[in-house]
Amino acid sequence: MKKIINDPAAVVAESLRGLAVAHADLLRVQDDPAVVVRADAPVAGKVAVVSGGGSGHEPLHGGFVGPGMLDAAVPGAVFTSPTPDAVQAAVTATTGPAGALLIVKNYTGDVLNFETAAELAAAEDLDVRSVVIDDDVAVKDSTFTAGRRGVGGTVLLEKITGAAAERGASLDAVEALARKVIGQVRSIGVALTAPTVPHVGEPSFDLGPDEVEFGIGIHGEPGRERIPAEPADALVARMVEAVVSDLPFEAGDKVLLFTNSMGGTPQLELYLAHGIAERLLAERGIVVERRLVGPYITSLEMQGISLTLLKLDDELTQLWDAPVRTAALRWGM
Amino acid sequence: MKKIINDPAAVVAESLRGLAVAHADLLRVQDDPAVVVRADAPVAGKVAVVSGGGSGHEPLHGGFVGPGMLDAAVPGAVFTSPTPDAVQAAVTATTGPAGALLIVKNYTGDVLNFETAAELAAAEDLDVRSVVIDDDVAVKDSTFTAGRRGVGGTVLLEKITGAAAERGASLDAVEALARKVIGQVRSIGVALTAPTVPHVGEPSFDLGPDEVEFGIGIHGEPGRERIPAEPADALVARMVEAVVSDLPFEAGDKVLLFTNSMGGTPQLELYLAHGIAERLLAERGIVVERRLVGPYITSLEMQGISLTLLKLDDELTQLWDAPVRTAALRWGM
Amino acid sequence: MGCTAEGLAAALRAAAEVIAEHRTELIELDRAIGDGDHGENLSRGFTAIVSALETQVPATPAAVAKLAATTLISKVGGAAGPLYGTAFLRASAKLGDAAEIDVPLLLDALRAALEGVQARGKAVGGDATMVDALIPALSAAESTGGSVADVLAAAADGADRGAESTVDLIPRKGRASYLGERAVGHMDPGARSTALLLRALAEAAR
Amino acid sequence: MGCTAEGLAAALRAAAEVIAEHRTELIELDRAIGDGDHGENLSRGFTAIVSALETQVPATPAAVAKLAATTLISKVGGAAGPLYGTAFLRASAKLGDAAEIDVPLLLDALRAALEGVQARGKAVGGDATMVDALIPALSAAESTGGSVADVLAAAADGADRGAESTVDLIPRKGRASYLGERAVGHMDPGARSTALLLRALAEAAR
Ligand SMILES: Nc1ncnc2c1ncn2[C@@H]1O[C@H](COP(=O)(O)OP(=O)(O)O)[C@@H](O)[C@H]1O
Ligand SMILES: Nc1ncnc2c1ncn2[C@@H]1O[C@H](COP(=O)(O)OP(=O)(O)O)[C@@H](O)[C@H]1O
Ligand SMILES: [Mg+2]
Ligand SMILES: [Mg+2]
Ligand SMILES: [Mg+2]
Ligand SMILES: [Mg+2]
Repeated sequence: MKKIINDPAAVVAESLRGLAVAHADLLRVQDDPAVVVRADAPVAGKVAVVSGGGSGHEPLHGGFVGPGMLDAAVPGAVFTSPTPDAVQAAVTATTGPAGALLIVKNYTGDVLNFETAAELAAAEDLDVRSVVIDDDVAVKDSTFTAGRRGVGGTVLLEKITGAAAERGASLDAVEALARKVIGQVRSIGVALTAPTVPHVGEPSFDLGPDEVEFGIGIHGEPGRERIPAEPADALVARMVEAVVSDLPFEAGDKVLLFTNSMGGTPQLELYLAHGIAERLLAERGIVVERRLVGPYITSLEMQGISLTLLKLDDELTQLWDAPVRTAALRWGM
Repeated sequence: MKKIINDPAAVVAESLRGLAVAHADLLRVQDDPAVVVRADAPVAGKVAVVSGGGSGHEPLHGGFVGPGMLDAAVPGAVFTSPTPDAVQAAVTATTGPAGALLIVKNYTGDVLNFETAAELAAAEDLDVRSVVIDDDVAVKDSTFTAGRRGVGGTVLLEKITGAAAERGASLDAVEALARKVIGQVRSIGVALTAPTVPHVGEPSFDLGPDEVEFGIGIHGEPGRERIPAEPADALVARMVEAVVSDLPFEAGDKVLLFTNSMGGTPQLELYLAHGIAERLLAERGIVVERRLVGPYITSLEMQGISLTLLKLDDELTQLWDAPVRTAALRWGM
Repeated sequence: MGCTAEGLAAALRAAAEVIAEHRTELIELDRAIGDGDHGENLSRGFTAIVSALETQVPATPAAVAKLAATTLISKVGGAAGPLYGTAFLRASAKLGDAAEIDVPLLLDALRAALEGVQARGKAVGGDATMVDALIPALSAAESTGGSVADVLAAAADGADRGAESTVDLIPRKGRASYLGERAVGHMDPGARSTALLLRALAEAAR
Repeated sequence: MGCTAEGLAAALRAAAEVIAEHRTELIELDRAIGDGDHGENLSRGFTAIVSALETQVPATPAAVAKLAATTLISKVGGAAGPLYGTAFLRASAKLGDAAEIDVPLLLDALRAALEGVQARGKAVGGDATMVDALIPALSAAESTGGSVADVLAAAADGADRGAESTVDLIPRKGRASYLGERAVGHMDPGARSTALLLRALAEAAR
């Protein structure tokens, strides 16, 4: 393992120090427990939008802290959900009488730790609600699994709920909006290579030189199946089919298409895949009204991409377009 | 080689199709020769700022086309400078009586092809000037080499000249500004892994599991020396020393620090390195007034980073802060 | 003879050593069917317990167990942190203000720990989780006579068998469930760590 | 007997085949000390020349050479595109409106090609570039008698020796110069492609 790090155990803390100094206008980093907080938090009268999870998925979540998106992000150790006291520290730093929405990706660890945190917050008379996002169509949602994972849809959910909260929406409204977004967003990912967790020191899984993991999670967990490498046209078609057939998305639907790099995929390939996805959606009569292309929810250096589709209506489109100013997403301000 | 591509010979064209559809509000892509042009080009009365070079360094240059930065980008084949007729097509699409500035990275191929293009443009009575950026301190600048390479400084140069041109500066002024920036920007890069060019199909160089290439170029050309892997603190210190001692940058200098990912380095590591660089500069009394952190000039999936320092004054700081709206850099609009 | 606060503290220190020794093994088990952090997470947690005990060993076994619980909850994260944390928290509640843990209290505590893990994680036997180590551990403990050490040894034996049994199961909870049938042939890391912990406690009680 | 427009066109087609055959070798040479695209760049260029010649073969050798020049300039890119393009452009200028290339014209053209490459690229002998193939090619050609084919064969022999000589040189121009001493032991890809091209032209002229 070659990495630009010092001590594997200190990676997250040292990286947060770099984030803090690079973006002092947007955010501050509290230590012990580590929390990334919007520079001007708590914002009076505003619902706080808080998210978090294991590190290694950057810019998720710290790169989305700022006006129009998150009030705080709670970074756990690499690929490890943060502990309840860290979540609680984020809530305490950002939440006033308007309450807070916790955005939780559906992983057992995240759900359990955020659940405990929400109980702690309730004990302090804070109005804290949680939503669990589970947009990954790779996993069969049944009582026989931990349920679908939260992946690319998380980025869109954080942007849209963040915009609503910034406009002054109530906690009830922000929570309802979050549930609506979760209901109409779907994702699928593929991996060409595995990530290497610093404290593990070896790739998270072994993939043959001609194999692709179809339906990969963002922690290098496996997906639906291992398939032979195939041309981009075929691979992206397989991904589009998986996502579109799930909701399903239908001809005439207006959507946001989010083509995400898992971290190690060159932009050249990412835009190539995006172009194919746009073409395939157009062929199905699905209207791409907004798009996001880039590395926004990653798995360390893993090569691979994910596609996320969100069904849009006027409300969601307006909230997507609303100004945002964070390290990773910025427009209109 | 596993990549999300179809035919290696079609990678650039197919990727540009994705870029075009993703950012139709900002740019259009002309075919044959391939050129990325600002959506509203030619902008009446404005000096055109045009750059280009081999593909595989995305978002450079196409991701910087838009208001406040480039009028056109000329993408060659992967790691291969574009041909003169492509450069000429970019000039023709963007340049009016105010003239154009061509930003050329110092590589033999780029210099020769842009030189020919400038001659062709002159023959059409267009006022076209070229500047050659050579900010890479890894290469000894002597008559015994092709001279220093153009690397990270290119991004800053394109932003700053683009801002001046957007404000209505004359070609003389934009050219003088470009030479000023080139005079006070310096960079150094390191690689942990090699990139794989699609039509080659194998990594561009072989690096042992404990080796780092210090002073890497952006095409996987080697640098100063191959060194054993070392902790981030030591590696970044070595990089800072190389850059700072070159200009030299001195205590009291105000600078922009640009910490760049070569493509495959996780953001977690990138911010970690950025934090170290900030600390080391502070120790030297060098004042970091602006910063840019991200993958902005890459070498396909290569893991590694580069550091770029630009000495700032009020003029440069204001131009850096000026609004920009491109696929990869956006603020103030 | 039962187990005092000091005794439980010593047992936890011994457990921390065992976890540190098996850190890589647990990482490898988790890397195969999860995300590779289980060994790292637990070492971080038990190292923190040892530090916390350095400052002061609380007066009762219940207080020691509670300290372990809150430390695990605040240091481990992931799925294992809240689950093991809950196990110790529920056990602690059963221990009341007793100065020593005797066999009946130990069985109550083990039962409460299992119930806590199941309440939190919703896993049942056969889902290929730590629950599959805890269930046979508890029944072995319940059907053994003898000292606290004997009962713990029986529990550890049961947990070993339970951990072994997860090799053939299709996981239905936690990260490994995403693998489905592809996880068959691999031991569940949490079941393995449960067996390791019970063995360390049993050894310490001798 | 000299070389007509048709003859030159046939020679260029043969050259295209040789370049295609050696594409991987040139890529490997360039990968070792440059960026690995030389073989790809030249195949793209010569494939385009063959296509251009399919539409129509221009009337004079000069016009064929000029078509080759403009095609290389507009299709190859990199360092080699403008350099080879300039070589063919300067050669074309020397050929005037002759219907056939005879030995004196051939020597003039070779001389002009070398001068063009040096004017553009500023490399001198010993810099480990294609110039190191062209210089001995020209002197061998100048000191040989016989037919156009004989002269070209001598030139190809000289270029082979010149390419070989680059193995021991420290590159001072182009990408390989960044490597400095680390490039010693590697043949310059452009010198190698020059030798391949001259050999192909020589074979075609027989
Ligand atoms: N719902 C659950 N109920 C009981 N145990 C569980 C549950 N989910 C996961 N586990 C246990 O947690 C272990 C994984 O812990 P760990 O690797 O630390 O957390 P994570 O899966 O979040 O990375 C699994 O091996 C399993 O024994
Ligand atoms: N300044 C120069 N003068 C003459 N030949 C040069 C010069 N620079 C490079 N070359 C030749 O070009 C070859 C490399 O061509 P190519 O790989 O196609 O371009 P690039 O270096 O831009 O990738 C070198 O092997 C060398 O022979
Ligand atoms: Mg985990
Ligand atoms: Mg090249
Ligand atoms: Mg785990
Ligand atoms: Mg080359």
